[in-house]
Amino acid sequence: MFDVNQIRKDFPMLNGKKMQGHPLIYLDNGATTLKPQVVIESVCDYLTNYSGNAHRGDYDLSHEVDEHYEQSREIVRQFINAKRKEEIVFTSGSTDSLNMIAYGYGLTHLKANDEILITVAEHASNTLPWFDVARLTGATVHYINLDETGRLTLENVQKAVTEKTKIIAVAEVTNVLGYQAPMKDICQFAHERGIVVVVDGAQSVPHQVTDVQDTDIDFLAFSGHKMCGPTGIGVMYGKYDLLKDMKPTRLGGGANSRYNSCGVVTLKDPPYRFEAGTPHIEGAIGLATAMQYLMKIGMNDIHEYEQELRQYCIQKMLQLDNVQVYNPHSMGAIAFNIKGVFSQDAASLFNSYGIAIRAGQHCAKILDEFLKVSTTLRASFYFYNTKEEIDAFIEVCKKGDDFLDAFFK
Amino acid sequence: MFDVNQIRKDFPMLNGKKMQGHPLIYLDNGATTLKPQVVIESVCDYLTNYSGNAHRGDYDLSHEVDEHYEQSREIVRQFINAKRKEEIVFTSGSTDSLNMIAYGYGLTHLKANDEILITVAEHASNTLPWFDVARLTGATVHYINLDETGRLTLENVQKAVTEKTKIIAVAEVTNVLGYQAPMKDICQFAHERGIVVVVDGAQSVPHQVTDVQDTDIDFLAFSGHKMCGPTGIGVMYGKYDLLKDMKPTRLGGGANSRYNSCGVVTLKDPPYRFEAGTPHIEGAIGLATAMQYLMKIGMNDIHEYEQELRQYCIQKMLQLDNVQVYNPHSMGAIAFNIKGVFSQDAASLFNSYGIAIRAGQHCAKILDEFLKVSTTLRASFYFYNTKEEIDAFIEVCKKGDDFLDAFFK
Amino acid sequence: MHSLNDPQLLREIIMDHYEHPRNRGLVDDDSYLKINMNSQTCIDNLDIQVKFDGDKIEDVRYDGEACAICTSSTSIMSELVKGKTKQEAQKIIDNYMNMIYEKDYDPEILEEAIAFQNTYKQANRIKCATLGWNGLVALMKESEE
Amino acid sequence: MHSLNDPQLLREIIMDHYEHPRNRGLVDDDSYLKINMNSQTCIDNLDIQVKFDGDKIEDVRYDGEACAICTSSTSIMSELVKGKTKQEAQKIIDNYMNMIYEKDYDPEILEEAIAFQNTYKQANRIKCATLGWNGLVALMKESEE
Ligand SMILES: Cc1ncc(COP(=O)(O)O)c(C=O)c1O
Ligand SMILES: Cc1ncc(COP(=O)(O)O)c(C=O)c1O
Repeated sequence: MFDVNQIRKDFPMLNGKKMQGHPLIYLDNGATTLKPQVVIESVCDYLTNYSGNAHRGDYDLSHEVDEHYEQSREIVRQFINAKRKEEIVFTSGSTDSLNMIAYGYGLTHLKANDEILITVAEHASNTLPWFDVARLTGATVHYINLDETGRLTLENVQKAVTEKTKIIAVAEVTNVLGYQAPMKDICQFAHERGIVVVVDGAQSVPHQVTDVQDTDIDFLAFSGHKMCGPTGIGVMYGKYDLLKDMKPTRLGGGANSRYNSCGVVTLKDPPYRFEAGTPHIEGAIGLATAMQYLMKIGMNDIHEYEQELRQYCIQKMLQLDNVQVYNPHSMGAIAFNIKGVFSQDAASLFNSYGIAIRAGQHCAKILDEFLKVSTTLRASFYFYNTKEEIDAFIEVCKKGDDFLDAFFK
Repeated sequence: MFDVNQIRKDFPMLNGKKMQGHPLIYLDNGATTLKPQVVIESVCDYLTNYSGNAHRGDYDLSHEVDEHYEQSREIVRQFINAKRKEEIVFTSGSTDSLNMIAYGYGLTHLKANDEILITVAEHASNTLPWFDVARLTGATVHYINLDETGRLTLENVQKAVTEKTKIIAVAEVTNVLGYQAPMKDICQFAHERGIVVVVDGAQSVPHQVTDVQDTDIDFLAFSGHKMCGPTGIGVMYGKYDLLKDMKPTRLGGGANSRYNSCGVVTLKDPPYRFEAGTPHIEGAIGLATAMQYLMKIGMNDIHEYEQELRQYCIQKMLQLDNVQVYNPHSMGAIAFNIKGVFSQDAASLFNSYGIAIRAGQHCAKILDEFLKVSTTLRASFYFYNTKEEIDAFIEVCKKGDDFLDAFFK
Repeated sequence: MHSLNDPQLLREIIMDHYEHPRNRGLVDDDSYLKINMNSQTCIDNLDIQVKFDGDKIEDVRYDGEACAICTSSTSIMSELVKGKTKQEAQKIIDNYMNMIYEKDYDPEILEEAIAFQNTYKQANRIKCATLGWNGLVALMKESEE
Repeated sequence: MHSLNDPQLLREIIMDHYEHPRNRGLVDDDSYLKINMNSQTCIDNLDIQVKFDGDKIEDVRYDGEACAICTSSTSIMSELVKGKTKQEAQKIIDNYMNMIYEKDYDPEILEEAIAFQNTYKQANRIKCATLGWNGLVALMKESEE
């Protein structure tokens, strides 16, 4: 049974943290999430009780670290239901993962005139690496049209795909508009044409059940810090055969098995070839603890509860005349503006009531060409938010016009 | 005044941790170091009390994170005496830093027939990226000869440099042989010829005073975890003008200031262009705390004490007939073997007495072509080690022949 | 001088300059020095132009996209320094920065700019309240080179 | 059968096979299947060759660089399975792995290989004590394909 009050007790930041004198209402979960006590403890446990290096050394401490580290990989495998744990590569975050895919797979598999498909709703981290890889290979980046609400549909994918399409790189849930892409259908269509599907899961993996075998996606990128885990840790999932056929973007200690002074290098098998250097050990361990915590609550329950919160919030917002909502029917973040108030001024007003929401382009800087507004506000929930918090948020929405209040309180 | 017993109280792992029933004697500091309580607390403090995102959001929590994060950059600047804090780029570790330099600077500045100089004592992370960049650009990797003891001398640098030399990439202190390179002289010689000097500081920065303005090095790479900091965090230092002229190896959120759907991208100024995506926030903060801790003890005192330990240990080892020491006169790790015992078997024996030392090629896999032994043992100290620990270590050296004891205790 | 203790008045000053920014709009004239100021951590993005006549600041222009705090602080700045010598302008700038960073300052000299006296309470707005001012500083420096 | 409780004896077995490894040295014969086993976390690096004759393991060879535990466990393995059917070898392998991973096993069938019964106490040596055995497993699998 989902009991949000019980859950909130697990998060130190929800028990005493204040902002501008008000208890923190954290609605910027799209940017990063708060950490439950168990995650904090598992990070501290490594630093305090077994802080050795992994994959190294020939003594029990190092072996102990190794076991924790590899056990973390196995927990990630479970969380996304990958076939093998060797398909899980630890990275420093979604951005790192997406760059590894673009430069490690895209750069070595694309040639002049090949096409990469993305959308204008992609995060910068799923846009800029593809621009660059296109520049280097002579391939081109094309856009799949969004439908009039901002959604990615199978039909539009079908329209955008040509003989030359080699890669489709899209977010499963986008970070501003929050629509869910029909990944399974897209994969089926793509695979019939030999197209590789890269999924930016930064905003989906934390909020719903992920099953990479069911959707059959080829690559998946996501970040630990957006799902109750530490910062500086993320995951690149890839089907094993694709990983084997891929070049690491970082070379060095731990990634090679043999080399000599003539430059002949033998790379290790995945995932190790992609994890050169000392990894973020307590990050991997902390992320695994976060996943165990989430699985214990249940990803289905989390998803359902978040949808309930979103509905509740949207209904109240739609009743306000001074608020414009851009994506009432999606399932992720709520993108909106207070009419006549510059987003940054509005965010400041929310801040003065202890409410954390974000203003700006949200790193999806080309979305303005679709939404036709240059910046928006974004409120994004996680399973520890409550209807009472939303009520407080709505009250501040109503005060929108007095945005300078923030400055004179 | 340097009081090792006082210092040891700061490290939880030195107060209660056991290995094979013995109190842990940790002599694998070249691989990673133990963490003092203050570092653990600063990491926990972020996770517990202000776990927001940096460079994002428009509310006090995010601003608070930003301040801590940028303050950490300033502390790193102080620690290595860089001119500006914008010359400090947070990375995921030395390996990441060295790859960023090789691919971000080397790849864009080298052309066919240019020469890159390294030594056979370099760590894989300062070797493999250069092999690859050479392959991609048509440049070649050449080796500066070590002298007969394994030391890098100015004379040999001078002999190796040609008209075509563009980059010298060497460790300030190497990880197996532990000799200190004369960086200031090398830089002076190199700069007169327009050669850029890349320094792998993974084994020097933790153990001695670093002054990048005094040595005048162009790039410096090092890791947090080898200097009492968290894993998954490191630093790339570069002179500002060089950084401005360099391409990031990861693109994405936070690194660009503007772009549009046609692919026109404007990168931010350094260091931000190199820090795409959510950074390892608690890592940067923890590293800064570690540096403050080290500075408070004093890097000069730390260095002096470690040299004293090394002398003490070397003298005892040289008295043992069954031990071969490969680098009695250097200042870093001690490379040795127990005669007639395979290094891995020996490490196991040490383990059975609670002593952590490492066996193998130590990620400097081409060194065997110089040492003519394929593997060695490595004992590496940090300022929290004691003479009593060394005595215990020496006792086990003496037992070398009975290496199977480890198996039958 | 404005009453420092009347939030209503200070607020009206900001709103007035936000809704009716003075000296806004760029000119196509090479005798102006120009700089693009875009905050790397927020959305504000202004181009600033200044025309110097020897030691004197003859004109200040700006345009772009910015929040209320950024727009009105830049508007007020433009009025304050126009026609002043660089030295006089520098004194105003110094006092303004002191106010923003909670040091001693002379409220008299800042005139309407005192509307931003509370900025420190929302530290994340400092970048907004200083963007235009920092642009001026950069151009004054450039004019000396 | 060897006495399980005499460390001195077990130790001598390991030393004997380390210093005088049986079946060591590769042969230049295409009828052997071959695999390189190199532990990704340690230094051991062995090439293993097995010749199958139908269902029978006719010969086992190996060479390379490895520690005492790895060398002697491979030597003992080669003696144990040579001349056995795949099924018999599989039973020995299963018992060996069970011993290593602290499950139930039949000491009788393992003969000298029981010298490695303490491996679990130094868990970081498991990779050494199983490298050669895993090579055999891989080649047996390959022979079925
Ligand atoms: C000399 C040297 N360079 C580079 C590295 C790589 O450091 P990291 O594993 O933290 O990336 C090491 C550490 O093993 C080292 O000793
Ligand atoms: C959809 C999407 N992709 C990628 C990222 C980048 O994640 P990170 O900053 O953790 O690398 C984000 C987070 O902002 C995101 O929302």
